[in-house]
Amino acid sequence: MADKKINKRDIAKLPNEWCREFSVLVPSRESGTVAMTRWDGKDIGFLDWYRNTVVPPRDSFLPLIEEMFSFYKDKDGYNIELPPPKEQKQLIFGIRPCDARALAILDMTFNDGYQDPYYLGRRQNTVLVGIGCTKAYDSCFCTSLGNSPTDTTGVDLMLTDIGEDFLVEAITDAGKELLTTSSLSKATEADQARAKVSEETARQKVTRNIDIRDIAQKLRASFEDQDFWQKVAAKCISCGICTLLCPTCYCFDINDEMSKAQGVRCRSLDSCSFPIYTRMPMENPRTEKWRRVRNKVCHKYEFYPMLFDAIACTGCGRCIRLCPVNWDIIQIIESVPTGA
Amino acid sequence: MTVTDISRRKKFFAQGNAYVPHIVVIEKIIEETPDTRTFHFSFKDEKLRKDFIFESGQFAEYSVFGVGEAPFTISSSPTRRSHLECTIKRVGRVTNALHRLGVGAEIGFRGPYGNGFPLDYLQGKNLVFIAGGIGMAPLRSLIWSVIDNRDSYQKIDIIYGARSPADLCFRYDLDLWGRDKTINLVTTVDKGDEGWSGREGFVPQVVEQVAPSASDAVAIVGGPPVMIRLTFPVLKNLGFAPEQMLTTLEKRIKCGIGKCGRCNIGNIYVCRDGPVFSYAQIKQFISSEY
Amino acid sequence: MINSARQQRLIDEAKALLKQGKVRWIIGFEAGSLKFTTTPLITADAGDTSRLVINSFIVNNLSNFLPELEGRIGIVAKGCDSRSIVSLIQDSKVRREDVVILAVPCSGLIDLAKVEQLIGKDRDEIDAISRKDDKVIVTLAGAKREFSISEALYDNCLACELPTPQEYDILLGEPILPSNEPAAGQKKLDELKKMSPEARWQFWKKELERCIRCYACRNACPACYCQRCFVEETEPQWLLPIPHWQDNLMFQITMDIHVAGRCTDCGECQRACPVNIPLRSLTKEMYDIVADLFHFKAGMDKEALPLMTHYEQEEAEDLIG
Amino acid sequence: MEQREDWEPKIVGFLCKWCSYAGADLAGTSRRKYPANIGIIKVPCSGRVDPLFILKALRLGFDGVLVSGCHPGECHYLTGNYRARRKFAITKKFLEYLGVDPRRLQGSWVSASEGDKFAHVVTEMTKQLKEIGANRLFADDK
Repeated sequence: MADKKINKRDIAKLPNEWCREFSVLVPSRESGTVAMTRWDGKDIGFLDWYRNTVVPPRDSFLPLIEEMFSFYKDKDGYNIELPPPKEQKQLIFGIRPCDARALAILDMTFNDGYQDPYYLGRRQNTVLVGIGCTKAYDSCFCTSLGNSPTDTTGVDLMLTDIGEDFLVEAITDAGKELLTTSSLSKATEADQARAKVSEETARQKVTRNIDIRDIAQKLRASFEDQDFWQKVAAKCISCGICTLLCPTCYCFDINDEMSKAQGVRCRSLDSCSFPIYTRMPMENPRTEKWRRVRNKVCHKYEFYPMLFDAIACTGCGRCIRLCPVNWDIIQIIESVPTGA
Repeated sequence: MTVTDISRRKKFFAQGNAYVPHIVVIEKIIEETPDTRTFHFSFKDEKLRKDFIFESGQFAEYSVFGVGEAPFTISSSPTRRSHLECTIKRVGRVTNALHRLGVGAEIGFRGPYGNGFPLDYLQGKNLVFIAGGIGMAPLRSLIWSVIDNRDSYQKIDIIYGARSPADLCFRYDLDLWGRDKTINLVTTVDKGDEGWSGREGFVPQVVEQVAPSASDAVAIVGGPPVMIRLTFPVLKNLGFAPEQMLTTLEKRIKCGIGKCGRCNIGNIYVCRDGPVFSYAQIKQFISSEY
Repeated sequence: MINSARQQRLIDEAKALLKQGKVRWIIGFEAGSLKFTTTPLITADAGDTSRLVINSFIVNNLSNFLPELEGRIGIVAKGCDSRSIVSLIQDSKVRREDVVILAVPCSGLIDLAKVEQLIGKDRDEIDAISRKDDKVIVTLAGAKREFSISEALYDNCLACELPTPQEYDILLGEPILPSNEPAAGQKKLDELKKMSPEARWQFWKKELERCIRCYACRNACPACYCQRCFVEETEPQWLLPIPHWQDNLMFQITMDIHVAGRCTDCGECQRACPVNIPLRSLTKEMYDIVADLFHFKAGMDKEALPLMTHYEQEEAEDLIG
Repeated sequence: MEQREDWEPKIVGFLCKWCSYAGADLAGTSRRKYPANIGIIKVPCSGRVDPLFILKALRLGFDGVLVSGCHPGECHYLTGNYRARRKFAITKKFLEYLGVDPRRLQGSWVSASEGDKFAHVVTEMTKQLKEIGANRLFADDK
């Protein structure tokens, strides 16, 4: 193992180095909420306060609003123009393991069958530098899903807090290429050991757990249990927070926007919590909120595993933390009848 | 079950991008009913006009630029390739905009999407087509395709109903099928008028009366969800096994390619796993999600 | 004022209501799954009522759930919630005889975002938060820190005009008078009013740029009860379902106008917002405009006619030429 | 953004069909001159004007919105204009708070016989809008 380490004092040197080649995104509170925004070359203070973003880093790949193509009409009829490809490569510094894993889960959908050029284009154009968690929110439950606060799934380079330094691990070749700055020194065996301790300490801080054994089967058996679903949906207010801010939610809508002679076809995130999500002019199969709640839960814990053999949840806890009525997916999953 | 393997499906991307439509030109418009029109159209691109192929039952996304996209099945037959057809009822924003268009207008077309009817499975069988209203559109594509390969199939029954005589689509086809000795065509309306001398009654009831034999047969059902829901039990009583009942489902589909999420019934995505399903595939969910 | 005593009384009353069949549902609060949170408890089971709580974190305006339940409902209501209930009754969304109001005199709720700001730590790291008279006491790593209520309560609580419900069936605890901090609750609006019109518009533009159009503000609002909202109309399409700031702002302005005369300044919209848009600075201004022009305050007077179905011959005359 | 010399404001007028709409008609037939800056939308009553219409007009880039109905006491439906006044008043005040110039939203009572008044209202409003300039509230560039 040729892992490196870097002193915390020198940490700004990393993005400084990287921003020559990449557009570097770091967590910031600039916009009034916590989101990944472009690094200004100065403030690296997020390390002091940052736990996770409100807006998941998914937004850098499947943004809230995205221009798919523009169209205009001339004497020969309609013409369609794709947006120019992004030249500059992107680097996300500080992505959390739960969110990096979420991207690996999204890849399954966007890679499958018909490839999605927008999402995949950004994925290929982006390098992920993860920072392992040292603290957890009381809504975090990543460890229940086979994840961990220092898990490296999906990242190219991983930083783990080992006291005065960060242990710097290259996970992929793209990650290796980032290890150019002279501020890095060779990590010792003691550092590796410290990283292990750090991981274990972080794990202990994740206090919430769910038992996901046989969850898909249980959900299948309970699909028609209307009483159960009505009960768990009772306090839901059908807003879009838990879906629009979920790192593994990807549903979108497609709409045309006109300005004078030119139009733009846009895609924007959508939410299965909204009644109009499935509304057709004559029918709507999910007008009642318990049906929507059921679909949301089952999609993550039953349908997605059936399709891709992966639970579409990484335990980031945003849906619990940000919910206006404290609707808690952990409690729902725990209370699914065994179906026996 | 895992995701349907769609690697062998024909894909016709514009500019290499699954979301970019081809431009097609409307060549003819047929007024089917007061609120339903059939559009005949062809690709603007000469080469694509020759190369484009699809299967009965497949659908496409049609765009009116500046208004939006909506999915409709291709209602013409793959065996008749002079142009494409789709039949559209005016019900919402995009369909209203489509109905405002005239001959010569350009619209966007992405497709074909979905699975189409399983011809291999249907060949050599007795076919019972059961349709209501505009639900005939996807079936009509298959019916013509079957007629054009008549020797490959056995008996053909067509039971078609609409709310009123004025709501019957494809009357020019019904004329031809009615005269075809190898086809048993039964039309019905919920409520007749003075000029109507045919049957009256809802489609599921008429199916019960006609009582097609289940032996070596496949029933293909198309129509509004409530008709589909009520027809399956009738067929079941007639001895049709779940695998012998096919239908094509309609959902709110946006992307058409299994990404945008909204057309799911359980773990099934109508846009890529369907829209053609056997009752066996969907019976778990159909009572509560469709 | 002793929470545990009135909490027990609430539990007893709620249990009795369900057991005697006087109500079909109880809507109240139970402890939430996170620190310093509560969550709505909506139940038809008398056994569940033992989980009911009353504390300084019972934030939700539960009247939001009234229109969607069938049968008679026993509902826990703070002053602002009771005003929403009255307003819903006036709008014929709920019938008075279908609700049993379990009134909770409320001395204000603790704004966790403010507390986090005050101590510079996330709520997860706080050991305890308690309320003693006009002080809020925060325990962090064993050490206690005291803050005045004007620092630590929600702005709308500081401006509260009705801490004790007027309209109720069962009163839990002694009535409380309004606090004397309305100015503190008005601070953010005053700051905005000092800005130039252009700067104000730019302010709202910037704030609404991060709106994700989750509609939590609308869905958390008991005054927003339309079955089908204008944002969901497609013919005509008033605004696109794409969260551009222009449409976000247009949505927000229109919503505020639509709930004028029904908004009780309960603060739920702002609390629900996941991206911290200061929505109360919009709704409170509308509340003040309505009070100023028409001397109308939603839910304060149960005999009053709804704002938009009524008029006086002489009012707001100088606004139209 | 620089204002072009020959720039003309665009106004949407929501006019009650029982009074102001006829008033506008009268202004036209009696050849009373008023600026061609207004596009008229006929409404069954000024009470029909949802503030949403006003917002939508501003969102679409119209420079001003005029709501005009029957004089107090003369509503065809007895009370529609009084209710319109409440909606109008809160909308105007609220938009002002948000930073919208109050002159962009104007209301008037114009009867079917007041062609002159209608012409005056439009002339005056056009003049005021020229002073405050184009509506760039929802423009993307600022």
